[in-house]
Amino acid sequence: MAGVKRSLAVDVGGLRMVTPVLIASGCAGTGKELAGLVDQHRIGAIVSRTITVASRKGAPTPRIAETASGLVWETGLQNPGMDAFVAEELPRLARTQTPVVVSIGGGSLEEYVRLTSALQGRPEVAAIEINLSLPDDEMDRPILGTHADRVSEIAGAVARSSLVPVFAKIPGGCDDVAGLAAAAVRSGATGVTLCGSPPALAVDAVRLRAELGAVAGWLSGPALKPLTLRAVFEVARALPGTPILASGGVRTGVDAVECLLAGAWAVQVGTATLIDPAAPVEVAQQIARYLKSKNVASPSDVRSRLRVPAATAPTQEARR
Amino acid sequence: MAGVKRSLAVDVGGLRMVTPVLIASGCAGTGKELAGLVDQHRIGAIVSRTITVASRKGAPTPRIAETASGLVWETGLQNPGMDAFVAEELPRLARTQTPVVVSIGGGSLEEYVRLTSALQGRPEVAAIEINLSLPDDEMDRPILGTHADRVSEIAGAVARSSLVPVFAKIPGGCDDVAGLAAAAVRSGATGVTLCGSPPALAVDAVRLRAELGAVAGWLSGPALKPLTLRAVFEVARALPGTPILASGGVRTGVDAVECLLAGAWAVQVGTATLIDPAAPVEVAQQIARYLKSKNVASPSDVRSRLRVPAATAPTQEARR
Amino acid sequence: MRRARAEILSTRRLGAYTTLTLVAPEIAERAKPGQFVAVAMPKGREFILRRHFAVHQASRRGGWAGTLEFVVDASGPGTGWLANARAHETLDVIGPLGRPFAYPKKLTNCVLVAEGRGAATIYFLAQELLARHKRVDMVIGAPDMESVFKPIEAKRLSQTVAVMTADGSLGGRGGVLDALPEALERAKAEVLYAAAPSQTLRSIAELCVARRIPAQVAVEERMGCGYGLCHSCVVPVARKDGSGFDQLRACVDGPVMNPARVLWDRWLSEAPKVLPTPPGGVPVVRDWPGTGEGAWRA
Amino acid sequence: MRRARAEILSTRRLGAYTTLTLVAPEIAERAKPGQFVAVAMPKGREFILRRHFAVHQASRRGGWAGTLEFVVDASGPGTGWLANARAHETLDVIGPLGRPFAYPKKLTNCVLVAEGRGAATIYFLAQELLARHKRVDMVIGAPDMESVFKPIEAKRLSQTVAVMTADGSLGGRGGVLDALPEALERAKAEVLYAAAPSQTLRSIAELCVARRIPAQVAVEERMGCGYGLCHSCVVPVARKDGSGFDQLRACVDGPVMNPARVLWDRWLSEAPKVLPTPPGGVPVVRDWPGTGEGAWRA
Ligand SMILES: Cc1cc2nc3c(=O)[nH]c(=O)nc-3n(C[C@H](O)[C@H](O)[C@H](O)COP(=O)(O)OP(=O)(O)OC[C@H]3O[C@@H](n4cnc5c(N)ncnc54)[C@H](O)[C@@H]3O)c2cc1C
Ligand SMILES: Cc1cc2nc3c(=O)[nH]c(=O)nc-3n(C[C@H](O)[C@H](O)[C@H](O)COP(=O)(O)OP(=O)(O)OC[C@H]3O[C@@H](n4cnc5c(N)ncnc54)[C@H](O)[C@@H]3O)c2cc1C
Ligand SMILES: Cc1cc2nc3c(=O)[nH]c(=O)nc-3n(C[C@H](O)[C@H](O)[C@H](O)COP(=O)(O)O)c2cc1C
Ligand SMILES: Cc1cc2nc3c(=O)[nH]c(=O)nc-3n(C[C@H](O)[C@H](O)[C@H](O)COP(=O)(O)O)c2cc1C
Ligand code: FES
Ligand code: FES
Repeated sequence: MAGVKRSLAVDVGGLRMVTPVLIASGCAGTGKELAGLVDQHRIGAIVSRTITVASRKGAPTPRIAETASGLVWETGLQNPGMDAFVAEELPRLARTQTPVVVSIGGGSLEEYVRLTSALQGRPEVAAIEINLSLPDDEMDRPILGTHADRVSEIAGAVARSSLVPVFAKIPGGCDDVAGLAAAAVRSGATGVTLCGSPPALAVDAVRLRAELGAVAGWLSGPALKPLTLRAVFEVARALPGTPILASGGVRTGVDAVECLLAGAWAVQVGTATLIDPAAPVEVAQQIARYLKSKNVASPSDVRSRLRVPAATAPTQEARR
Repeated sequence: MAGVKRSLAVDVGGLRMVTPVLIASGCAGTGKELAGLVDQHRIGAIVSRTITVASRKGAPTPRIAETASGLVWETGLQNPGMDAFVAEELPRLARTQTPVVVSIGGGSLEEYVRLTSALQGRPEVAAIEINLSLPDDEMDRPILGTHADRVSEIAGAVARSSLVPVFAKIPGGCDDVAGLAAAAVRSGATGVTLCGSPPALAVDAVRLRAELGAVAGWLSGPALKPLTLRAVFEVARALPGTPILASGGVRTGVDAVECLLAGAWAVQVGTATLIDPAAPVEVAQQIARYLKSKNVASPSDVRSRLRVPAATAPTQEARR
Repeated sequence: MRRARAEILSTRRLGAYTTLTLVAPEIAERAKPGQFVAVAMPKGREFILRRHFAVHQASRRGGWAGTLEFVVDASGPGTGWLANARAHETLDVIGPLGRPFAYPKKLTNCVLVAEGRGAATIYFLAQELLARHKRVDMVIGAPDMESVFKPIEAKRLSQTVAVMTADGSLGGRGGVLDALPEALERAKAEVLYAAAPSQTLRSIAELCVARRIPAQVAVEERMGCGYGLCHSCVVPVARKDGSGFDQLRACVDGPVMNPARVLWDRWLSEAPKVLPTPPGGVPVVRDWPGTGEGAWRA
Repeated sequence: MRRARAEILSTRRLGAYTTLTLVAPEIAERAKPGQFVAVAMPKGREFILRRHFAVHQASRRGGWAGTLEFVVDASGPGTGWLANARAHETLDVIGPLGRPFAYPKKLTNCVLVAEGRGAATIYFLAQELLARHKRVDMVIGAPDMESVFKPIEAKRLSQTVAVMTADGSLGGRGGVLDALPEALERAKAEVLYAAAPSQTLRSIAELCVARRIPAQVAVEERMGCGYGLCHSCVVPVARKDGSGFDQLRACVDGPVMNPARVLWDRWLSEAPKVLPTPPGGVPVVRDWPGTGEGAWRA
């Protein structure tokens, strides 16, 4: 195997990337900020901040609070709305030469469909990621994507009207991740992003207040990695062959490899990019070094290669 | 208010404790280990490891793996079974003079009922905590307590046959914590513990193996605190007046106060006790200092006192 | 903007503060008053985000050429760690970041207001204003004598200085606002600059609006990155045309802002934080005389 | 068992290891060979659990009275931090923990086997055995010369020493198992003690069972606490009566164990880790001659 030809390139359900490392939604700026801080040709793809039909001012500040090895955030999805995004931000993002995955979010089926339409025929759009962590205006539920029926409905509608790959980003903190992922994929989504940030809260005891202007928020950062790995592992076992983008707590190449071993096809780097804008490239380099150390050719060669006992659900085994 | 008489004592739905700080299940040993490491009279209560009907050898080692500000664990609920527990471990735990909450776990309604019966008439039992994170043998689901109907059924049955307060420990990583808590309380549970450790996984990339002998495990430690606070906050708002024991990531008095502000009546300290056996007492002392700084008399005076905008679900607000 | 592994040349305790001098020629060369740097925390800590510090000194010439100085007010784990860093350790620093203070083209009399560690950025600005032949007067405030940053430096840089401490241990007793009106008179102020906690900035803004004094202030908001990636650090700023406001990122569109356009109530109100847009819409803020684009020079 | 804020008196690099000497009289007074201490990590780190170290030296008398020494083999964040700790810093230490080695009442000829840092605990044991007028012979192994801990000390403490390194850079080339049979002959071994990685211990156990040599070994398993609270550190140990096995906590029921009763396959098998109980049940392990309760003294 000395002459093995090694490449980091991956094809995740039609989303072709030079490395299996994306910048997660909301952590990549608006197209011009990363220039000079990182070599953008060596980033697999950039996921845009979540775009909504109408523009949003977003949440009041503070929008972030640090917690142990993590942060609680709530930007309130500040974004210029889909029309301004398509007119201004999308071309700017595309100019970086990194494939652009556009994250879309709405409160109703109709909004998701309108967002998808607005992106059709735009060559800059390499894929769509469906943010399902918004409140469900139609069903009056706090988080739309916690119900398989809604995931089906929305992922199905988006997939039907999209010509590019569609990834459903399953909300964090759901007990039935595999069921929600199945709902997305069976209704037409190309794959899933596992997972969004789970709902969280940070409190300022001195001032008897929530840390965030929006009160509640979402957890991100290294603290999350064990939850991400578990979600990826469960979905990869329940739905073999489903393209999975891991998101949550990936900071180093080792973290990324752990996700691949658990079943991911590629990883997203969010919080770590905020701390170290070169992280997405360094993570990819470290993956390359790992592949070399294991003498394999491609990230897909380690995918789902976690050695586990033959038996069934791990939880159950452990409890016998 | 200069002459305010301050006390840490709390009555959580009939569970009376000298401080609002318990040692969490699985982190307090078997009755003799804490002697000499901490003044046990100053611990609110000890929750026993989870007891099952039959004895369990537990999971293979390694049973823990460190993660960023947390750990993934799976002991497999090693325990001597209910009869040996009642005969040997319970009296030993009770001899410490700290109130004992017995954690029970089963795979079927019948097992929970048998466990409850085995504890009846034992004066050493100050309360029962229902561990709902076990696999459901009857419904063949990986985690019993993720379904409201099962929570109702089991919490109801335990509560009906128990003369002491009953707390349902809602599994971590559930999207509808408030719904599950409501199911427990409406069917008779005194209150809830929020939450159990969420399902997690730790991977050893070098050896292509799971870190734990049991493969999958559960996350604990400071990393969890923002999730715990959110769960407590949601349940306290949805079910005002419900006794809540916060569990997950409490390490300092400030963490504890944050939980109280979010709506908890008392807190459990698990991982932090493993690291610092005096933590439960120090946490209580720090709570006392906080109460003094705010010039209030009792932990219940800060309960749910987080200042929040009048409106509805915080997620929704933030997103407008 | 550059990223550097910068060696700490020296550290110095100065009253309540610690100053750190780094060898970071690429950043020092470019840094202007009002800009800041983002310093990475050491690996393995549970606090993970970069910390942000205004540039206090950036030496391009002389024996200190290539060095960069900033001032740490230790108030938490990140600043506490930095305040205890030692010479010869290296820091991962990104900078200079943000929009610097602009200098008036024509107006001459500048009053500079600093509270606490705000003085670090204000003294750097004063040097550059002096180099442009402006008149500089200062009002410096702090809770106590210990927290007045380099009062001698303030004297050296300005025509007149008013020092105010909350406990009266140095200068007058009170806050910068108590001394500001008189200072404005004395200096015949034409332009005001300020770096201070945001509640103080808000009061300064009101004064400037009332007196129609063009002003620039350096704001602080919690930052996730410091270079525009995350939209954490926004400040609501009124559009010039009255069509509403934008949530501008303090890290790329600030930290220096026109205080007359900042919607202070919306930004700083304690509770409820979730403000509805007022029925009348957002106030229309037009430029004051001398505050239009053309009046400033980078 | 005591908890102490212990000052680091000195640290010393010794080949691949760092030894730390602490001032911890209450712990030193009580510590016996085979026992360990649990050292808290500094606050604010993302690695949170205590780290565990065998006691290498506990001085009750003389100039070093009240000091405690342990040896750090830096292999990760926790040990890496400790290896770089400096004199005068303080550590939060709990100890002594666990069951120590017991000494044979009647038998005299002891062979002690150590691999790598296992030597730290074995030399402490050798001292105590010598004080009880036992004969001590040693087999010391390591990957390379750098990792042979204090070979001179081994010489000083024993009648004969066989040093083995995997690369042959010191002593014979090979592992401790390669030298052990001969050492047992030479010493006319009546008792064996060992501290080594668990795969080595397992092979030693097989040898001892085959030759019916009573033995005690110090095991290591990942620990959540170190004082019996969490049931993380269990080792499957056969009951004496053949009725099955128990998962005993290495921290309170160990780390010193009778290797003949450890179910090595169950404990160390790589995959699948979830072993069914064999249809024939667990092996019955009876005491060998000299290994019953009465044969040892604490
Ligand atoms: C543009 C800018 C310039 C600054 N210049 C200086 C300076 O010259 N000297 C100095 O000592 N400090 C300065 N600060 C504030 C400094 O960044 C914070 O004091 C520091 O981040 C606190 O970190 P901590 O871990 O010590 O405290 P903690 O309060 O524990 O920090 C927790 C979190 O809140 C954030 N945070 C806390 N206080 C502030 C604040 N005032 N502004 C923004 N974020 C905050 C931290 O970055 C961190 O993410 C500046 C901040 C900004 C935004
Ligand atoms: C009873 C006992 C005595 C020990 N004596 C010594 C000694 O004298 N000198 C010495 O250098 N080391 C000793 N060790 C091993 C030492 O505790 C580990 O090397 C250390 O905990 C590793 O921490 P880390 O952060 O450097 O590495 P990491 O590998 O990153 O540690 C990660 C986690 O795994 C645990 N861990 C890793 N290796 C081991 C191990 N071999 N045994 C138990 N837990 C482990 C750590 O405690 C931590 O929780 C002993 C362990 C035990 C249980
Ligand atoms: C400041 C910030 C803003 C974010 N904005 C979005 C967003 O607009 N849409 C979205 O789907 N996820 C958003 N996320 C979540 C990230 O995409 C990612 O899923 C999450 O942070 C976990 O990954 P990490 O640990 O790598 O950060 C945001 C995260 C952060 C920290
Ligand atoms: C080693 C270990 C063993 C545990 N065993 C149990 C158990 O038997 N039953 C249970 O309900 N929870 C168990 N837990 C979970 C704790 O009770 C607690 O809910 C969880 O660890 C989160 O709290 P913490 O962050 O304070 O540790 C265990 C946790 C750990 C770390
Ligand atoms: S701090 Fe990230 S955009 Fe300003
Ligand atoms: S390490 Fe906790 S019981 Fe042994």
